[in-house]
Amino acid sequence: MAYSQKVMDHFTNPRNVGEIEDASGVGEVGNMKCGDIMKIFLKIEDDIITDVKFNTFGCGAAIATSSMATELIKGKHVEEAMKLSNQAVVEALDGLPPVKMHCSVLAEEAVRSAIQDYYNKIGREMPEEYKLKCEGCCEDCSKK
Amino acid sequence: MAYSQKVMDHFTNPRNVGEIEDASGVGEVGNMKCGDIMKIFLKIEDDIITDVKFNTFGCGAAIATSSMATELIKGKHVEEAMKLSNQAVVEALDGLPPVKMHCSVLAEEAVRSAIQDYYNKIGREMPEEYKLKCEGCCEDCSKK
Amino acid sequence: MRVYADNAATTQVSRSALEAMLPCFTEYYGNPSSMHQSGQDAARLLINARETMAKYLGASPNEITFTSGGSEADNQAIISAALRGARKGKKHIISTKFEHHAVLHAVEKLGKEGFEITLLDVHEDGIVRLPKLEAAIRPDTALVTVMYANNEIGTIQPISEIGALCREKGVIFHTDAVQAAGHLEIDVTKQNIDMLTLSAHKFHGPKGIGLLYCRKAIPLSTLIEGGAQERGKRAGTENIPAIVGMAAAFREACENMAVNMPRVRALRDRLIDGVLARIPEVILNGDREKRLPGNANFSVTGIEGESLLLLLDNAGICASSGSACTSGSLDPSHVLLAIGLPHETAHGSLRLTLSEYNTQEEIDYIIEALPPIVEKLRMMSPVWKKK
Amino acid sequence: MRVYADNAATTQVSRSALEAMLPCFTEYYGNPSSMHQSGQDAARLLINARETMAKYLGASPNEITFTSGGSEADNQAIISAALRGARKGKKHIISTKFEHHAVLHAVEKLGKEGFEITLLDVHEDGIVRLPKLEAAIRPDTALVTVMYANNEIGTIQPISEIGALCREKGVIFHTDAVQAAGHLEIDVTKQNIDMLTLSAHKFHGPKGIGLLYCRKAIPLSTLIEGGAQERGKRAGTENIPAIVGMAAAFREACENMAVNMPRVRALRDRLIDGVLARIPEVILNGDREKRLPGNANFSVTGIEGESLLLLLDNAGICASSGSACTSGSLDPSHVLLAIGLPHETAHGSLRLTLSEYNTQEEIDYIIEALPPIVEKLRMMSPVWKKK
Ligand SMILES: Cc1ncc(COP(=O)(O)O)c(C=O)c1O
Ligand SMILES: Cc1ncc(COP(=O)(O)O)c(C=O)c1O
Repeated sequence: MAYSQKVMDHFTNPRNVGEIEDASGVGEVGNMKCGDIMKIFLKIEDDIITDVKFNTFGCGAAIATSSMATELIKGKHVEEAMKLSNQAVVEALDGLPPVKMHCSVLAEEAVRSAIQDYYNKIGREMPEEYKLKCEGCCEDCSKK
Repeated sequence: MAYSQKVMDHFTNPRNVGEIEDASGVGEVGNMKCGDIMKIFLKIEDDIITDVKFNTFGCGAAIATSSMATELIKGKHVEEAMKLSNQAVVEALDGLPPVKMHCSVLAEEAVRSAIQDYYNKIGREMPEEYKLKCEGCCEDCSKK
Repeated sequence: MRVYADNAATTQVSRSALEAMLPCFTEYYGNPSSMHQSGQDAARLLINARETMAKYLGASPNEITFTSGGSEADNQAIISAALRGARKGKKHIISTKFEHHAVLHAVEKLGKEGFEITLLDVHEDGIVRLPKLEAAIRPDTALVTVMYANNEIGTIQPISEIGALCREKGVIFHTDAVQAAGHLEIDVTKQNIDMLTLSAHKFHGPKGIGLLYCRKAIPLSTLIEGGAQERGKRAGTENIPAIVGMAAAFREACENMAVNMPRVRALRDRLIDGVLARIPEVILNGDREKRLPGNANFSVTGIEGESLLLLLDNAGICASSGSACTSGSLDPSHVLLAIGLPHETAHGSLRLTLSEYNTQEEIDYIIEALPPIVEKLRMMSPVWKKK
Repeated sequence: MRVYADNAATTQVSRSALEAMLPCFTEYYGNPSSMHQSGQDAARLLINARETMAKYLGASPNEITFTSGGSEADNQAIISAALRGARKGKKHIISTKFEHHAVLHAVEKLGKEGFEITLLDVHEDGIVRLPKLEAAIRPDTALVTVMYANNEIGTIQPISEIGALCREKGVIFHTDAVQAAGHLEIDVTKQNIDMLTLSAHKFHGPKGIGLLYCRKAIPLSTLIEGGAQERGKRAGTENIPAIVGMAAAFREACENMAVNMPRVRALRDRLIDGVLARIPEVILNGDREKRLPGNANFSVTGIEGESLLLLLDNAGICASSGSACTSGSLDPSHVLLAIGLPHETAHGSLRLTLSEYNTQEEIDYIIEALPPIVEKLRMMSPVWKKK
């Protein structure tokens, strides 16, 4: 299990760490049982993401994917940001070890979750295909 | 499995190797299946063993015990020689590895077998306790 | 500065062990089963090594079976005891919740094959309670297997008392002493241990070699069939260099235990005190006193173990989170869950394991380096309540 | 003069293998499961070694499982194939009469557990016949296991043909290539080998390390349970120094095979010719052509093997009689009985096994030393008809 240089760079010098007080949208995904929690804060003006911050509890890959995902959506239109795929994050990081692929999925979900929150706030409907579905990854529901 | 110096001495420089043309008694024990054959030739005058020779097919211990056994009975009265125990051979050789103890038994038997032959020839009865019994060690009879 | 503080995962080979091994590769390289000089030289090395191991364990040489390591020995011990039990109609096995996977998985496999398994609780302090064990022993109990000291949190189990109890009840007692050997006193006779596992690479011996002590009265089953090596109990050409290296390392560790271990314990205490004093909301896992001289295991609230390890590694510090074997997996350590840690805390564990090779300077370096790293991770953690 | 002519029992570690190993003891000593630099350095060595082994076997790296040697790999292969067979209702295993005990005993154990075992005849020349194998394969055959080359008489089996036949019939084919690896070409893909065992100490690698190749399509069962090393197929901290040493030795052996083996073969032929010319009533066991480059195995009428070995040893020559594993036992070699030798001849066997480390001078020394020793023993043999 070896991380790429890009991953190590984004892990050791994560971009956009922090919180946004008056965020336009906030998304939080993951849970303590799985050992990863990502929280993304968006500042949106005219549907453009003007600022983005994250807080992450998790492994090196979780932090690096959070960092990269925020970089990839900064300055983008929300509709474009919504389309950010985990694959795009992985590619931008020059790959992830197989056991860490779920972190990129988490990053994708965190972005969508924050946009969803924004849409909820402004009363816009999220396109069906981008709505978050429970993946049943955590014990909370999957083992019941 | 390490041999004592005495064993190695009697193996590399075996005493009394050979045959006696007009032997007073000849004994052969062991068989090819077990991988050991010992043949002992006795020259007996007035019940005294004046000469003894052996031929042995077998491992180092078989040759060394043959050599030692012949040394131990040379010059002895047949009744004394008859009492030669495998234990005495082992002790005289400063011990044998456990897996090789059977060789000393073979040497004891070879001596008795030769004396038996001598007794047969002169029409004397071997004391019951010294008569050779089949030990069932070889496949020839034991596995039938 | 580079600091290796992961000695519970593996250790470097000591100079004297390596020196003992070297001639075995190119000079005494014979097969001990061979009759000739070269083989007999190797056979003598094998005998001497077996005697050394037996001596420092309080055992007889013919009670020692060399194996390829701790895992193999654990497997063989458990399977042997189970087969013996099954022959007598005893199909109950007692172990603990925080054994190494080499024990747990072997026991679980037997569980699938019709054995009944009781896994004892290890409480918050990581120590098995004797009355609980006594209550668990049944007429059909075939085996009690309790580790000597835990590989993650370092807690030491009451082995002598367990040994006495099992002997009294007529139950086979096996202990996985992989983490204890070379660090704590062992005397299988005095401690009434029936079977014991150790592995050389945890006490500055080579990897790929260990042993199973098995008391004479107890029949051992064969896991690896083939040649008649190890009295027919373990086939395969004997790994003489490794066996010789293990014996040299074990002798060295046992002879110097009285000097080394207090020193290591002092380093560990300095580390524990330093970390607890400098970093808020950190707890020491496992009993503070009844623990391996070199083991410090912390839960650091609000951060995840892997990211902590990576930043420590960037600072030159080799540490671990959970056991080395399971890293890469997503589950938090079964050991930490067994002592009742909630998932969030179990995910944030840090194990620093010292040996006599560590220095006070290194410990002070760790104490300096750790706080800003923890702070950095906590600052980006959504779980940590920022001040 | 000292001549080591027992290379089928074990070999000395090559200089390049030892040099590759040394840094692993004291520098790259980390546990490959560890996240930190020290662990990742070890992990990289492990990956490289696996790639090397795979490359020279014609396999993929993830088809390679490192084990503690040939015996363990043989056991794991056979048990895996048997368990797979049992799940499909196939409980018939085919092997040969002259396999190594690591295979024979593992197969026999399955025989006691309800499997039906067919042991193929190996004929006077020590070679399995394809039509006999074909006739033995049944719809419920779970496994064919035939060694690549025999450890005592060195005969080489028609592995490619057996592989093709088994593939066609849909039967798993395992080969114990312990004696072949490093000495004969192996390509598991071209040769349709499903599982293959090798052991490093037979090709100037270290003892205590081997591997099991297992084709991707075939599920491997675990013999040693515990940590998730080797993709969960073999628990235990990886023996990095030995694995690295094996890879270095295997690379060296394979790269130099085309140069070394003809040389070794020439030495062997010189030895065989010399012995047959100088000593009456000696026969070469096993096919003269289809044999390992370094193997000469004689039956010397009228004398017993051990005493011959001891006298050769006194003359500085390390040889063997039967396989090293079984010496000390009273039974004549099962291999020699399998090729139809009567007991008397089987007891008098002499195996001389050469490697690229042997010289022509050494061979000539053996040819000089042997005749008087044979003569001496024959002179005291009651079985030898003296002239
Ligand atoms: C043909 C064959 N198979 C298996 C083995 C066993 O290998 P190891 O000693 O590495 O367990 C050997 C050698 O001992 C052998 O010659
Ligand atoms: C307690 C314990 N048991 C067993 C093992 C397994 O030992 P090995 O890696 O030598 O197989 C280990 C270490 O990995 C251990 O810490």
